[in-house]
Amino acid sequence: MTVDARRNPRVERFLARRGGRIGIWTLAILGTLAAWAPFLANDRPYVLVAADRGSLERARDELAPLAESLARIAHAAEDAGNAASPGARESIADEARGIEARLGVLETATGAAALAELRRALSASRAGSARSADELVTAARTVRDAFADGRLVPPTVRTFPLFASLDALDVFCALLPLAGLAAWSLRRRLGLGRALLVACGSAVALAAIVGIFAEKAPFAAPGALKAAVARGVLQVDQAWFPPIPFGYAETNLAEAWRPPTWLPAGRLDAEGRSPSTRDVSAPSAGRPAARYGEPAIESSWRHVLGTDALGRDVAARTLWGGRISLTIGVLAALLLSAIGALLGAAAGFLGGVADTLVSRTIEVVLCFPAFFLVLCAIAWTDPDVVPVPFAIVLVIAAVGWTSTARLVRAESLRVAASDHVLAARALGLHPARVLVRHVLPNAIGPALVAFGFAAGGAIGVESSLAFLGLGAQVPLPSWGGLVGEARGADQAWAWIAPGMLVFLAVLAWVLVAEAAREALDPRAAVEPSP
Amino acid sequence: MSAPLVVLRGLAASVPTSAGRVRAVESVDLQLERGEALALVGESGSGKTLTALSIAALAPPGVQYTGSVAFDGREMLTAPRAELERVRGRRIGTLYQETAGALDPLLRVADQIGEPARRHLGLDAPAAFARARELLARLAVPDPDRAARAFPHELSGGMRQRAALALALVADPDLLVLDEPTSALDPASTAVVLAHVAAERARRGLAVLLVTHDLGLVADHADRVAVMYAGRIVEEGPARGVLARPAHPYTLGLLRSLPARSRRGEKLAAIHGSPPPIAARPSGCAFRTRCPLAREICAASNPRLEAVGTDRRAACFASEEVPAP
Amino acid sequence: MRPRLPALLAWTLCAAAALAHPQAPAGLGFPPTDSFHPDRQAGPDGALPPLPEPTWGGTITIHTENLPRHLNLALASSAYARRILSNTHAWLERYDPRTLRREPEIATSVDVDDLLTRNDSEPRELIGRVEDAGPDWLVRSASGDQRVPKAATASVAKGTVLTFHLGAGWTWHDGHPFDADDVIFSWSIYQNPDVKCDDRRWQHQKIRSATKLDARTVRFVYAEQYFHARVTVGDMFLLPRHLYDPTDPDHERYDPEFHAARRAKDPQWKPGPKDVADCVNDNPRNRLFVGLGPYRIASWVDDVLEVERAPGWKDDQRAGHFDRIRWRRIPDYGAAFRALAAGEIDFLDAVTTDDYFGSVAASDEFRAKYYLGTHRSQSYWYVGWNTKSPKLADPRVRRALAHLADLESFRVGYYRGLARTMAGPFLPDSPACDPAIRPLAHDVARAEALLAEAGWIDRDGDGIRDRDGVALEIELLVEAKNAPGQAFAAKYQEDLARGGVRLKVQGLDFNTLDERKKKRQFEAVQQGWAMAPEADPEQAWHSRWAPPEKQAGNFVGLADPQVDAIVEAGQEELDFDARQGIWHRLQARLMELQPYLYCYAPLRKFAMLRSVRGFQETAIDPNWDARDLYFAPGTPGTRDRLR
Amino acid sequence: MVPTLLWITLVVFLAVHAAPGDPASVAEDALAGVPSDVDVEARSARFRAEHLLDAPLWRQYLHFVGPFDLSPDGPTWLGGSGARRWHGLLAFEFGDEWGRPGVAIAPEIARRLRVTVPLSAAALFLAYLVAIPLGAWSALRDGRKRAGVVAGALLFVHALPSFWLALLAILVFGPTGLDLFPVFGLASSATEGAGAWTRALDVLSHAVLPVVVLAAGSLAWLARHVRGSVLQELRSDYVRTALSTGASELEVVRRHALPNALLPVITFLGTVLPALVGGSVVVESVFGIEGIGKYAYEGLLRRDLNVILATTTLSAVLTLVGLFASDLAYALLDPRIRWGSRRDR
Repeated sequence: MTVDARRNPRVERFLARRGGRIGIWTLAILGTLAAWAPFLANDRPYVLVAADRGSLERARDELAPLAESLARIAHAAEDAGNAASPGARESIADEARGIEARLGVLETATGAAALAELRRALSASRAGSARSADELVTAARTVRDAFADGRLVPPTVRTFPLFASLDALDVFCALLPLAGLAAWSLRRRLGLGRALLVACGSAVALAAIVGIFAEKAPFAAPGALKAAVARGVLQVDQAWFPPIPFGYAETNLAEAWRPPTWLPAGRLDAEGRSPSTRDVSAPSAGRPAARYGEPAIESSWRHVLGTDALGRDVAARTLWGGRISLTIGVLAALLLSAIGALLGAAAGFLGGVADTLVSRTIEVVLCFPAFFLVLCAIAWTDPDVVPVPFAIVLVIAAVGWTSTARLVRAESLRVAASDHVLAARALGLHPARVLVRHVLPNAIGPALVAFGFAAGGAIGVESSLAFLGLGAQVPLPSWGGLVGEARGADQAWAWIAPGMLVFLAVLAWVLVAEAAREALDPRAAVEPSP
Repeated sequence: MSAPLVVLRGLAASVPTSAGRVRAVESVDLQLERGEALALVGESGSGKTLTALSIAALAPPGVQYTGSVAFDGREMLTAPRAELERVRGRRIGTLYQETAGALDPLLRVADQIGEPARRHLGLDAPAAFARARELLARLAVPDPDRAARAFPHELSGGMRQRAALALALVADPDLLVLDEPTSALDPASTAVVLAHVAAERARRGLAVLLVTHDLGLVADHADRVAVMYAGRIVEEGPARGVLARPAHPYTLGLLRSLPARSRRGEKLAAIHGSPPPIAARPSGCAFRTRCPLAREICAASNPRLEAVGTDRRAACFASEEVPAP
Repeated sequence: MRPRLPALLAWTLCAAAALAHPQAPAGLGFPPTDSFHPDRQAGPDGALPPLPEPTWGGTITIHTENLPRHLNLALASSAYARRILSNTHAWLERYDPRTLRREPEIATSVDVDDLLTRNDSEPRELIGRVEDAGPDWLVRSASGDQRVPKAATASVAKGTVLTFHLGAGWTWHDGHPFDADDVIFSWSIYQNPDVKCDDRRWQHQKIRSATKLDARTVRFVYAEQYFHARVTVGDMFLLPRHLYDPTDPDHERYDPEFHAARRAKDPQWKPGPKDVADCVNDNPRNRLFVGLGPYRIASWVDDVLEVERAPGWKDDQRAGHFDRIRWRRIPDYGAAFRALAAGEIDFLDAVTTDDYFGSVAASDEFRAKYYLGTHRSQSYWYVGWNTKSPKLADPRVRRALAHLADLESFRVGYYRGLARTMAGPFLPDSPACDPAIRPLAHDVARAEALLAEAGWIDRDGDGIRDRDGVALEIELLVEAKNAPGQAFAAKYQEDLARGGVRLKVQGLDFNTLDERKKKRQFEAVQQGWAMAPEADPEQAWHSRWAPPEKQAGNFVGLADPQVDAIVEAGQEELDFDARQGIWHRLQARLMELQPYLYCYAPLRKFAMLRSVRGFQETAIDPNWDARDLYFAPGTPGTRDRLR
Repeated sequence: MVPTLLWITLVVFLAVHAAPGDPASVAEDALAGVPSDVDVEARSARFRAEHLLDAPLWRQYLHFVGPFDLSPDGPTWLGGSGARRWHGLLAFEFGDEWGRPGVAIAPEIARRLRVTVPLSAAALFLAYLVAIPLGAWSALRDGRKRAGVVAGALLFVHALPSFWLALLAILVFGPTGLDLFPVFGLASSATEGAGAWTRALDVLSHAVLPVVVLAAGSLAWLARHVRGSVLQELRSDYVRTALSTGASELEVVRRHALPNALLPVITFLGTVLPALVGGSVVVESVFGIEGIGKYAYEGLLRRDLNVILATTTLSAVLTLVGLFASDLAYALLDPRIRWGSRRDR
């Protein structure tokens, strides 16, 4: 048997197990779906070629108020006799920027000529004269009135609304699956750990770059783009929407509680009610209309998982919901493993008072109904002090570290008594150094197994919390919250899928942990007979 | 003369390892007559325990046997489980190497010893208990009444060994398989155990299969001896003959490494090297890498177990040249 | 919406409404009795099938979301306690639940007199009806008319003397007769600082004196003119003195020997206020209350409170039809509906929208046993803006926020039409509400114009309006367990985003939310009010209650001189109709100022056993009366006469 | 055990009192909507005095634990009337609910324990009933296909979120589905006057779904432990010995491996308890059962510190007692442990 130095036998053994492979794959798929949720379910198109009349009109309408507010500041500054005070200058600059931005929009549509006077007045007023600020107001009103008859012809431009709406965190999440893939293919060359480090590092760097240079998003509001098309202020030449063209927060009350559209129950009657609305005396909001970019109202593909109480697409919400659930699971497990590993290793290695203290604490913590403690802590956390997701992570870690600590303690007791550690101590190495260099790496195996179980457990706990209504904030969905919002037997479509994903995620983590345990635990392998 | 009690024909045993299944025992042919004591000798890993356990088809987990094992004319490897259960304990008693954990910690000693008696001999609970107590007394257990009522952890190691022997013998089996009975035992207990086995042989013709690496025991307690190396029998014959004049260099090596036989002041003559791992046995004769008499043919083919003289067999191309110990 | 409202207040506050007025209030149009019953639907000819003849007897089990800790309303106000007591207790006066007129219950009649205070010579105070007779005041009273020159008058307080004449033959459930001493005692506990009635003390402390004129006449004198004076006394919670007052010789703890011995030493001795207070605070009768009503409490075990017909109650007309009424507490509405479907309860007055339109309610099995209906309720909810916050101080901004809210589509889509949109602080259909005033229309363009006018324009191009470098981002506090609130917040967030306003929604537990509200640490908060028939708007809107340290109803900090003046005028106006006109002006002004985004008054959805008939919507919480209900003829255990 | 107990009470006490917000203002919930002329300060002061919140924390703690009753009824040497000798935890006395003054917590808890304890016990019993044979069987058939399927199925059950399982159970077996079991409460009032059998049957049919859902949570975990434990025992020497004496596999498992394997599993009884109390929050809310979990949860939503203090301490103490009891059982069942010697956990 040859031993490849870059092949970690434990990793290979882990991968040899079907459960572990299935678990890893499931997690990878769930994670990728969650990370790419913005690209899969979004109310903004990837590419939009359109003429935006709305922004022109808004620019025109807002010129006068902006000019007036600039005038007001200028007058105030003059009255106070300190036109050069930094505060006033900043305010003036602010207003001027606003005016300029609107001038820019108007100029692209109409040519500079009509706005020349306004520009002149603006530069004059920026010079600081109060009278020119008044002139600016007059000029702005003139422009507004001049364009009142709809002479505005917006140019057709190509934009990328979906990409523009991403922030650095979104980009980082989206890059993570790619980073994972890269790390996996580089693992032979660099070793798994280093490959992961490199891949994630580049993802962070890329995301940071995007975060710094990203432009501000047009159509930031949910459904704003579709509404603009409906009002006729946005004339679209071409738009490519994601496969699920619904935002997770995009409501459509006319379609509230619509069952999956591929079911007979999801069809609509003449007045726009779905058969699920059994009481025909209930008023109908009218036959709903498909908004721009959405599948036809009768299409089986319109809402594959139905809609919720506000007519939001359950499929979109379920996709986005994974972001919170999976992240919290991993973060909480990381934190509790770190706490547990440190305390457990300290207890096992240092012994004495440290051991007694940790062991007693574990005993006490074990006696508490952990889930209830988490409930208390979350229910009472002021979200202004600690954001809810962080609170959940912290609290799960605070009550969940014990099993890791016990495992690591037992393992490090064993390791601490082993020869090379004794030798290291005999050489006079500092105990902390021995702990970090010798005990921890050896005791990390059980901690890794516990990590898998903890991640699954944390997802379960987070989902239960959200189910009880103590989870994430409106309008962010999380799987447990989706189940809790719907929960009735009549709206089973709205909670079966998210609940199933909680189940799958927990199961995947458990499978991974189980496979890891078998891969790490030499006793699990069949020993050859004497 | 009646048919032999045990006949092994082409027995092979494969064990799973991380590199797949490998053969730990290969084509073993062996006979054991009624009332006879056969010693199976070899180093650790030579396959002797697997061979011995095959008689009652007591394969450790994962081990697979092929070939044929006939006990009293019945094929054991393919026998239905119910038949095996009737033979085990009743016809074949087994005493394993490690006896520290051989008894269930939750049951009283006599209850456990009495269990096979109740199962096979149809005794009721008091009768089984009495039989167990009596057997303990015969095995020179001090205060047998207390020992009978004790839990295993309350007995010393020697007492536990005797209790385990009692467990193997309680249903009067025809064959006793002793797997390294002395490896973890004080001399006093060893003596008692072996004396009792000898007494049983004398009393009712108990056949014994003694698995050991201690050639010293063989001389005193076995009629015949079979030497195993790397999963094969390399030499077989009457105990006296083999010990006096080995026909295989490996047997010679074993004999020479006996402390009792080496002369005072002389360097202990051991076999060079260590047995090859099961998965990486050399081609040809497995012993050739350690053999002082190795030659070219040894690498080319594996010598077969062939008759040497009247009642002996050896598997060596150089069996004639093996010197006396 | 779960009425977890800091607004049982309204009950507490006003305990009821108007002075007697000649006409029934307008706009109370109730649907006919049993209008939702399947056997009461109009036939092809448009005629309603007749109601079956009432029967008497039987037991009904009514769901209650909660049971109070005890039934002594003086010690703590609870809508749940009031609902039970409305069947087991009686008051001096009551509202007619159909007309909202005051009508006698225990008191056969009430004299409302004015108080004239002279500043020259004896007698200093005159009681009677005071009329303006040119240079003099003309005081008309039973003892004859009297003229007082205006110059000799210190003050004239209209409607401040209330004389109640009690009916004869009222007895407590334990058989003890009821008399004026009970009334005086019931009032006196509010004067005792050790009694734990802080919630209600203030309103009774406006009463200057209470006097027993004879065994069946009591007189209350108010310090100043106040429109709510008569209701306060008429709705005062009556306690049986012989069970609550240790100084009463009929009290079980009254020990004549002990009292005689103490009095022999000190003739002035009697049990102190502390002794009385202890007896009131920890009285075992607070739970198993001995009342005056047609039902008395039979048992109260854990979550089930059962009352039975009290023998010999005076008024056969109002005695109720059931022999026993049982309230069963199930806090969770979904669970309560399942309990109903399982036959555990007969009448559930809190069906959720999902259950109302759900498959269980649509099943034939269910329909065979129950029917569904809706009725109005006395509560509404709103989003309160912190008017002291710089972002929200401008009424134009608040109006813009209202124009951005698409209230109608949420009403139809989420409530499925079973809610009414509010236009101002008064419930639609209440006399105080001006039907001409409409909610602000959903008008994004108008909202954008208002915001731009107020200086909120998106200067930095991030989609959110800003001013002076501050983005127009508002944090809305919602109770985390409040599903409609959360749903509305999600919808409103979207609505506001279209106008360039970012709404951050914060789900909090009730207590944290209440604390933040009290401490004014909020920008917007979602809350509800439960309304009394006519509430005093002072607390909610008068600038007197705006400062944070008051922790009072005006938590939005509204301080508008015009509003203050309207409220004060309304409080002094004793004429019902004239007062409603004043409230209309208040409503109009509040719609201008928009201190709240007025949202919805949801209809309450109920499910009722089909064999129970006689459901009649009323205008008093809980908007129906258990005494109206009866089992259809032929139901086992019923009879066709009361006795 | 006693030091651990004291630790637990102290930790709970401090944790609850460290909760943010002023307890006095927080407890005004029941009296929500303060009318205008009420002296808020005075009422808050009254509340604080009534609930002894003015006393220093350590005295409140002693009051809570028991021996030092600070209330007016306390011992005379603390300035009380001497009417009560014991108080607090020691007397199963937790004072009144804050949200509903006048409602004593102890009888409320006792009432709800009468619901939760049988429910949890039934769930636990069911879990053990299924887990032991299942675990033993899958250990016996370890490495074969069918055992692998069972082990996989156990993982599945382990990963099922209980709230989802409860909803699915209601969907499938409730009135909208097969209509096999009632899905609300633990008894229907319709059978109140009926015979004992009818009532027992009624309670049983109500309890089926909640018990199954509760059991599912611990079942998989338990079965996996049994499996592991039996596997380990099956590798032991005495099993080999027993097999060599002709004992059948079943006999070996029944008489030797299982008893030995179950010894450690018994200890889980103690550790499963808190999970059951925690799990009952979800199950009891979904099924509308007025048990201790729901009580604690409602108290938590009301922020009724007294209720939370009582329920949390109680369940911690219960757990501790459970652990102690399983230690005791271990000692009783395992001959290797003698009386008086503490097993090292």
